[in-house]
Amino acid sequence: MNLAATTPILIVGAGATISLSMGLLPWRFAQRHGPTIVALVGLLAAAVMSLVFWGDRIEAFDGSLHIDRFSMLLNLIFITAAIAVILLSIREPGAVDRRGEYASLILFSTAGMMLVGAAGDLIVLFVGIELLSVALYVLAALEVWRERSLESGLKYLIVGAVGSSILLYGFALLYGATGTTRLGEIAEALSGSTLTGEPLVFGAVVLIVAGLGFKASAAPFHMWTPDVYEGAPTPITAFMSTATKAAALAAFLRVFTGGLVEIEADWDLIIGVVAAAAIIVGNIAALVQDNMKRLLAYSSVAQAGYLLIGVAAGSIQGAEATLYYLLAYLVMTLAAFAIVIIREREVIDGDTVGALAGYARRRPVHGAVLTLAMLSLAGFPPLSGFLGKFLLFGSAVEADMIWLAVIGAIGSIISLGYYLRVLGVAWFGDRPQSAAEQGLESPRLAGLVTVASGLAIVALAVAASPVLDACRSAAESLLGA
Amino acid sequence: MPAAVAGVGWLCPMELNDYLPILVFLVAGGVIAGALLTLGLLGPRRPSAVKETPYESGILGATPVRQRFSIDFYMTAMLFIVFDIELAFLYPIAVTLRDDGMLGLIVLLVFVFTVVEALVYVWKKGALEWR
Amino acid sequence: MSGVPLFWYLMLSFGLFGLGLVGVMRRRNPLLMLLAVELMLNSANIALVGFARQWNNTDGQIFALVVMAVAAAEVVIGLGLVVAVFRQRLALNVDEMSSLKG
Amino acid sequence: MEPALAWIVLGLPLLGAATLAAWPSEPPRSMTRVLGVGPMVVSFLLTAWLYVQMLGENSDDRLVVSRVWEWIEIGDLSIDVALQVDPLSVMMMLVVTGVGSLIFIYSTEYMEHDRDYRRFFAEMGFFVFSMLLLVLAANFLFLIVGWALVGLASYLLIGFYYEKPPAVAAAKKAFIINVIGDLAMVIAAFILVVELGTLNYLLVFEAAPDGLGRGAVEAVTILLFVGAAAKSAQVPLHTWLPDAMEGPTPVSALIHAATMVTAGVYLIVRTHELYELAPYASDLVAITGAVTLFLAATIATVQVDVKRVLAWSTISQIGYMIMAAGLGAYGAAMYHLMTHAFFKALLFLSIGMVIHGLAGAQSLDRMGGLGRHLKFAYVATAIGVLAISGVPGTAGFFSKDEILASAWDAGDLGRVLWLVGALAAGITAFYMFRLLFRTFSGPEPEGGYGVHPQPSRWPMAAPVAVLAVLSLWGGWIQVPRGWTWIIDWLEPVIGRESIPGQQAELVTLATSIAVVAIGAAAAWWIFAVDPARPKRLAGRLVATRRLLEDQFRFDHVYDRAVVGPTRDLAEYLYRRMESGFVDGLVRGAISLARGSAMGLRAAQNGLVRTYVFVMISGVVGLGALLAWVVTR
Repeated sequence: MNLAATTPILIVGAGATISLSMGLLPWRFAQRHGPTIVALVGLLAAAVMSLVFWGDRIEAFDGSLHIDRFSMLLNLIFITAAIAVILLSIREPGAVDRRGEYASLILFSTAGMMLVGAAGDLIVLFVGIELLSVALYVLAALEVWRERSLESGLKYLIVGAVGSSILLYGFALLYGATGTTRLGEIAEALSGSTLTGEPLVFGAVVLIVAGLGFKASAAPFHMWTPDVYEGAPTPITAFMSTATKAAALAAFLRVFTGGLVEIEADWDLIIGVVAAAAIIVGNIAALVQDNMKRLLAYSSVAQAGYLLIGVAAGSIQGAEATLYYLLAYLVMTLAAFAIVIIREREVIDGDTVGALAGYARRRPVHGAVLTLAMLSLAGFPPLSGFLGKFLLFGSAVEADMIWLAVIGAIGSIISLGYYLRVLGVAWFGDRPQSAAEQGLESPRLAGLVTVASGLAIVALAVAASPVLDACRSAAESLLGA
Repeated sequence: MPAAVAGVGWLCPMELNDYLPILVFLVAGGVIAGALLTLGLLGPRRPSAVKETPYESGILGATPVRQRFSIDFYMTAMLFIVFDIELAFLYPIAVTLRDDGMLGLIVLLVFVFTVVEALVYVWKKGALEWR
Repeated sequence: MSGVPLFWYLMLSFGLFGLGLVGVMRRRNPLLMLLAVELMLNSANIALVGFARQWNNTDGQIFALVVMAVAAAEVVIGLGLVVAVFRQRLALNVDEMSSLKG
Repeated sequence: MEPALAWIVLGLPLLGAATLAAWPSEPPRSMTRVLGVGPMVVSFLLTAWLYVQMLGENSDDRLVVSRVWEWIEIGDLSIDVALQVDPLSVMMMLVVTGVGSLIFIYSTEYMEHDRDYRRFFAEMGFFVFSMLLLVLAANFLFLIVGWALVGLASYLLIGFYYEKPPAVAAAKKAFIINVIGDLAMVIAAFILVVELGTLNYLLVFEAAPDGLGRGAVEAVTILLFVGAAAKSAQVPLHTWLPDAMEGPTPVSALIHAATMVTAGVYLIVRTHELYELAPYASDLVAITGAVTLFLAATIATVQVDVKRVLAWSTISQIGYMIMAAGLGAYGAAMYHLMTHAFFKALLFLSIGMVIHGLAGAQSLDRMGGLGRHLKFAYVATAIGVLAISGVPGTAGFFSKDEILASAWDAGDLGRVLWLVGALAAGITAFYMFRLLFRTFSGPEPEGGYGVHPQPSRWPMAAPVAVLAVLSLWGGWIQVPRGWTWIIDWLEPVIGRESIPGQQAELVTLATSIAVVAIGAAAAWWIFAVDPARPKRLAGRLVATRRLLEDQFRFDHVYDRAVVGPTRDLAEYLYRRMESGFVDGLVRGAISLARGSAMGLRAAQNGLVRTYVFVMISGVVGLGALLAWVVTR
């Protein structure tokens, strides 16, 4: 057992408690800036430690934590998202006067995600998922004076708790079938068996797919997504759609590609169907949305579908493609949300598509980043979104699921309908003179996040080879390499 | 270890090793859920002002039936639940503390520290004051 | 093996799960909905404990203990939100909280 | 030979465009001109140098793959960032940078009064970069990248006048149809990866004869052709090109006439090794080309907007190239691609001088008699019309006849297609001369031009003059029975192509001269001899058609009276095929998607219990599905 390898998680957890206490200190500076600084320093330190421990698997706490390349790669994804979100929320009304709570909730959520990424045990996995969710329930409702924020939090809580119960029941059945909660032992116990004559495993597979599908907001378990995304403070929405999605996919990969790999032939189809449903429902529903946050919510449903293709393929190659696409998805979504956040500061109806009218012409750099993000989300070559989809569809073809690749391709065409609409409005639209300006100072750090995300979209495509190498070795470590 | 998995006979009191259990699950769950869902729909629903009034032996109620609890009541209750259940974890730790050695003690201290910090937070925020 | 067979634990657990599910769908008061969700989580606990006895190991029991803490955290968050709703003088009716849709 | 030159040629336009785009404010016009035109001209000169260097090499050494780094490595599949420099790509580079330079020079004047001067040159530079990437790519993935990027550039430039809703709609339509093509190509690439494990051109072509099954090779080639048809506006994916005329005229000249739309032809020639293994796909290509060239030619006869006439004629001319490529006459296809780039760019630019002179008017009804005011444009357009009609001695004459002669020699199917092509050549002559006469001869339109027609200055006139010379004499680089420079040049890529037999050439020569003469004469008789004749012919139908009351329909009605059955067919095709079938299909798909979206929207009613219910239904549904999987 090597406790040192768990330092990234411990650092983030410690950062969460420290920044909570910082908010209580009597000095004004410590109250206002302390929590943010502590959070950022903690996250950076955790990122450094993740890179330091990049290497072979270390099993901590009797094998309930698997510190391997997979968990380290995901740590980087979560940490990047958390840092970006903290930078994006510097002037967020929900965070003012409660910096401590805000930063510590984000860090707690991040720690939960890191637990999910490193989970070698169903209990750890469940605790991680709940830790990240419970923190997010609060964050979604953080602007308690705003009815919609409350509604968003309460809805997320109730529907989320149902989702958690379904997932938990699935875990219980899996434990009942195999007698262990360790993923490695589950894999051993299931080797050579099929679902025939095993009702417990059967039920477990269905319920776990549904429960994790809920967290990843894949159809038909996605319906909370647009409502919660719209009502929550926008930086939190950005966090949910990037980091939570990554955590859910990590859980999928840990449980299915890692633990249940022996019965892959039995579950690949239902995950494929969930993926297809998410692609179709998300892309179609997004067509008629006028609110950017809702539009991006439905788009994230569709993206969850693409990501699940790699899980459905049930292979190392599929896991590699999913990991690469998670990276690409992270930066393109952050770019899109950063621009929404900037607009929200500037105008009153900032989260609508109409608020972007002509914006790209006035701020060409942001316009270029928005263009990169939208085209990349739509899978336009040669951006990283295209490369990721290419690999995902390729893994589906390789796994004899050509139909899934075709549905993904059709979904991409449909998605152009709304991504292009956003771009059309941003470049070609004109904002009516009467439109109300809010006139708040636009956050500089949000601009920084925007530009950095834009560069990352390009960089991930240009430097695809080393990134893919990292993804491949992370995917291989899922199966114990 | 496949034998352990293959032997699901114990799952079912009868020697039916097939899909019967899942079928029974589904039927039982379906019947309960279906009954509760449909029963409410069967009867006619005609709410009226008279029906909505609380029944107090035929006399009109003098005070509102629903008394509102103070918010502080909920606060205290919530805090109690959380700390109560957190501390329940101390029991299993206590059982194995001797075997776990130094590491167990450290883990225990970390746990207690976290709980105490939460308590300090709650205290500082004034949630323990009863107004 | 003595005592009640596992089958009946599972039946109880499953029944409670269904009950909780129906409760979530039928109730409009968020407090009662949270109660129903608690029922669902604890039905899983019964299953876990039942399985733990069957396999004669403690994994399931530990799991159940953890779930209890998690459930408490969830319900407290729920109560906190309800208090917040209450302070905003909004109706405690989930159906009326449907301004986010479409 | 120095393949690094190709990288510089590729990079310069992008560098220019990026500099323009990154310029913090609107730069001075002179600076924009330098940054826009400069890189283009230098690229052209470097390409010419590359060409000269290549001439000095043995024909075996003319193919070089210049690899920089490995982009992706997944298992056995490795994709490089690499350019393939060979006679085919150099020929395309010459056309793109050569014609491109001329059009860029022209644009400095044409776009002078536009407020988005900088954006225009930045986007055009980006287009040229994408197009060069397309023709220089050494593997299918980079081909797709270039393919998609030219689509993006085309989208941006069609929507250049974003204040006009039709322009934005046209841009979107073009982009979506092109993406359908892109996806077909992506799927083709998947098949190649799965079957052959590589996307590298040379390796694919080497492995294809043994590695690809009959079905696979047909599937790949048909999917590639879907991509080609979308880009090159072949039936039924052609509807976007006429709408694309909403863009500025230089854009139409460069992208929607000379270069991008001919990328489909390039693709088929580039992958001809695959098409040679796929007889059915090749026949499909040839037939599609023939159908397109005929359909588009007939529809062109009833168009009133000058740029739309040219757009339909572009579709028709690309139909010839596609037909030639489908019949295996790759050299003839590339030859026509080149001459077409000359004369179609010439036509767009000279008609652009008219539009510029009339301050933006594009309708034939507002033209007529302009030859007196715009002599230079008149002469230039006349040369273009002669060339596209295939009047002997001009560029179009040699290349079109070579396509037809190759068709004559290509078996039974070839003979049928020859007939279609020859007939359409007559129609081409008719509608092009109609365009010429209605624009430049005859009386002024009723109510005048609205503005005084302004002749153009040298930056517009000079490129037009160069293109006019090329259209007149550029065809002499390959003369039947004389010399075969194009075929010789392309030999390292497409192999030794057989030249058409004597009989084929004589028959074709006689027929094409005859049909062109008839078509031109008919146009002359109707539109030039007696200015009142079109109206008189139309007048006969007054009693039967109330359409005459509608000024816009004038044109349609007399046209119908004149050519009779052909005309009816054109009308029929235009009405049914255009607005009815193809657009109907697109509209149907869109309304289906919108309808489902509204349905989903209604289901999302904001109630928690609905969401939970749907989730539980999902669980039950998954359970049923899994039960089916397990018991299957």
